Amino acid sequence: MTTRSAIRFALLALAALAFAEPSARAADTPDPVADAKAFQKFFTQKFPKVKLEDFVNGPYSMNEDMHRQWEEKEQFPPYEFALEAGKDMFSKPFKNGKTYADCFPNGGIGIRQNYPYFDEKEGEVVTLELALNRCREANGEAPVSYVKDEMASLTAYMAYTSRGKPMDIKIPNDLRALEAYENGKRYFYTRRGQLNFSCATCHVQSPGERIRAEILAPALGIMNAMPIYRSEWSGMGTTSRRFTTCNSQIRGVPLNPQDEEYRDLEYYLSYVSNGLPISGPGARP
Amino acid sequence: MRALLLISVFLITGSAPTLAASEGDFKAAYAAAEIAEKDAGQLRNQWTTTEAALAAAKKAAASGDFDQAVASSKEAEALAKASIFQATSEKERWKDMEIR
Amino acid sequence: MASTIRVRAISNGDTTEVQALIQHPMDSGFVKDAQGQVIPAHFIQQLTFEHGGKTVFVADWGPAVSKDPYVKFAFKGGNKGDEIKIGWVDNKGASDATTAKIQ
Amino acid sequence: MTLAHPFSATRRLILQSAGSVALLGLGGLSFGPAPALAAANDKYPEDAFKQKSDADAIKVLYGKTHEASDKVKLDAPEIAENGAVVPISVTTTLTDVISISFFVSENPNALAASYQIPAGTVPSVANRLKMAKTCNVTAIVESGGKLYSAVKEVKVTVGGCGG
Repeated sequence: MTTRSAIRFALLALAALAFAEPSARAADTPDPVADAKAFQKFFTQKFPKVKLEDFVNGPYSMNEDMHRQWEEKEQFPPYEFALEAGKDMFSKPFKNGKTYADCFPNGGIGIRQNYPYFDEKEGEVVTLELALNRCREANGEAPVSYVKDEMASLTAYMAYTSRGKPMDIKIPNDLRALEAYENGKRYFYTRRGQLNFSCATCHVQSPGERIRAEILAPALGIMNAMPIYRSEWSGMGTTSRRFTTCNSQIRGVPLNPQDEEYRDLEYYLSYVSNGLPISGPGARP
Repeated sequence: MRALLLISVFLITGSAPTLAASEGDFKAAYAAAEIAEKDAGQLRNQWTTTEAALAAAKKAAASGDFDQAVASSKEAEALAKASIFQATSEKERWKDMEIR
Repeated sequence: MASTIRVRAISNGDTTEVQALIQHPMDSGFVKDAQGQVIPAHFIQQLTFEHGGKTVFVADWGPAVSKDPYVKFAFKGGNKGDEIKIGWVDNKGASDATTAKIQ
Repeated sequence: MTLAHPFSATRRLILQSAGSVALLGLGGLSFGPAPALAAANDKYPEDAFKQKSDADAIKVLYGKTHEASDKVKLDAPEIAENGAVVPISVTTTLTDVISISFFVSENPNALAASYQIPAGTVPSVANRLKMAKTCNVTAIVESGGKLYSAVKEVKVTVGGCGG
């Protein structure tokens, strides 16, 4: 909990500073609304030709040749099987007769755009993947791995039912929610691993450029396509799998899937992409 | 005859001036590296290459090659310290990259 | 268990466009798994499409066809509601077959 | 079951068993895979798939030489997004085509896929192939007893940051 208390202390100190010295730079007091506006402006200015809602297609919105390859793949996308498996799992009741639909508002259909949300009772960010495993545990079932196919199929189906709906992440007015948001932003911009990259190094400074054969996706809308079927993995990848593999690729030891910092990171990244349509499950190189 | 042998052994290993590292040297170097890696763990900023170096050290020690084991331990310690420096220096520097 | 073959056959004019996606590992026998063991070759060798008792398309595949293989072709003389029979056989002798209606 | 309603009991029994038979029948239909479809006229070109180079594979598969033709349109990406899934398709205006094949020159075995095109089937195929590394992809179309070809280089590299 050291980072959380450190952040809380920093926030309090900043708040105090702000009172004492009103001219404190606006950026220091966390203002998610301004962040989101600045974030989206940055990308629309950097890529004037890309429509706002196209950013959710990641690398395919950055390169014409790739876009064509993608369109062809989308005719019969490789995530078709995961989608089908997810649909079956969603309707198959647990041993106690309940199903996932009982754990989620609106039966879990068309709600993906509200995840992750800040759970004020627990005082933490709850992502779709965490909620699914909590639902399983609440119904006496063993939780599934966050990086394997079952979780990917479930989130693929739930994302599919929300396709096209704008991302709609809310930050309740609760200091802990602001703190989680700030913690996610800090993680996003912090350099790590022996290659000394932060998420921003690739996804803010050089989207559209190549890293070996792959075109880097813009950070804007990067969560909207989750979970993704990656040809590289020739299989489905959940958000947890994407975060942990990204860490190890830059030679940083990954945290555990659904670690608090990863959830905060997803909270931040989803919030600043508010308004962009859900396009999951996605197919990626 | 024995002296001749001893000298030739030194010449062959080419490590005439320094004595071959002993298990004790390895244990000390490895412990230092482990402490540094734990500190990096506290800051939740370990590197995979540090872990690889620690493993290499242990493997070399197991096969009795303490020179290599000490070298790998030292490398691991250096990597761990670098990751600590990275974490501490990034505490504030991340704001420079932030989109405002 | 659900069929491993997903087919979409759409008729426009006198040609019917057929797309198929098949769930199969298509292991080439050149890949090693995490423990360094070679994964033995396991791939679909022949995929056959039949319409009206006549073979309209045959695919002879090697290990270089991608995992969860996809193929698209078109043929003349099919009309809405007709049935297409699809079947595959792999190098281990396993097989699966299904039928699909032309939309 | 009490004796008092022997009739209804037996009736129910019959209904149940009838029900299960029907189910079984149905089951037989949908569960058991239908016998593999009759293999097409000629058999699986086993040894062509074993050849290493595309020249040998073409010789073994067709036994003739091929000539480039602009009537064969090969569509493949300039840079493959991933060597494991490379979308490649070919279409041709040539007539009475009976077979289309794809060769990836630097793969362990060049012949990747071969398609038999019976009369009445449009001579065009799209599929997704694996490519070991950057190399030439050749599409061969057999029409009127002759071989026509198109070649395109596709760049393939390992993606990602590397570990």
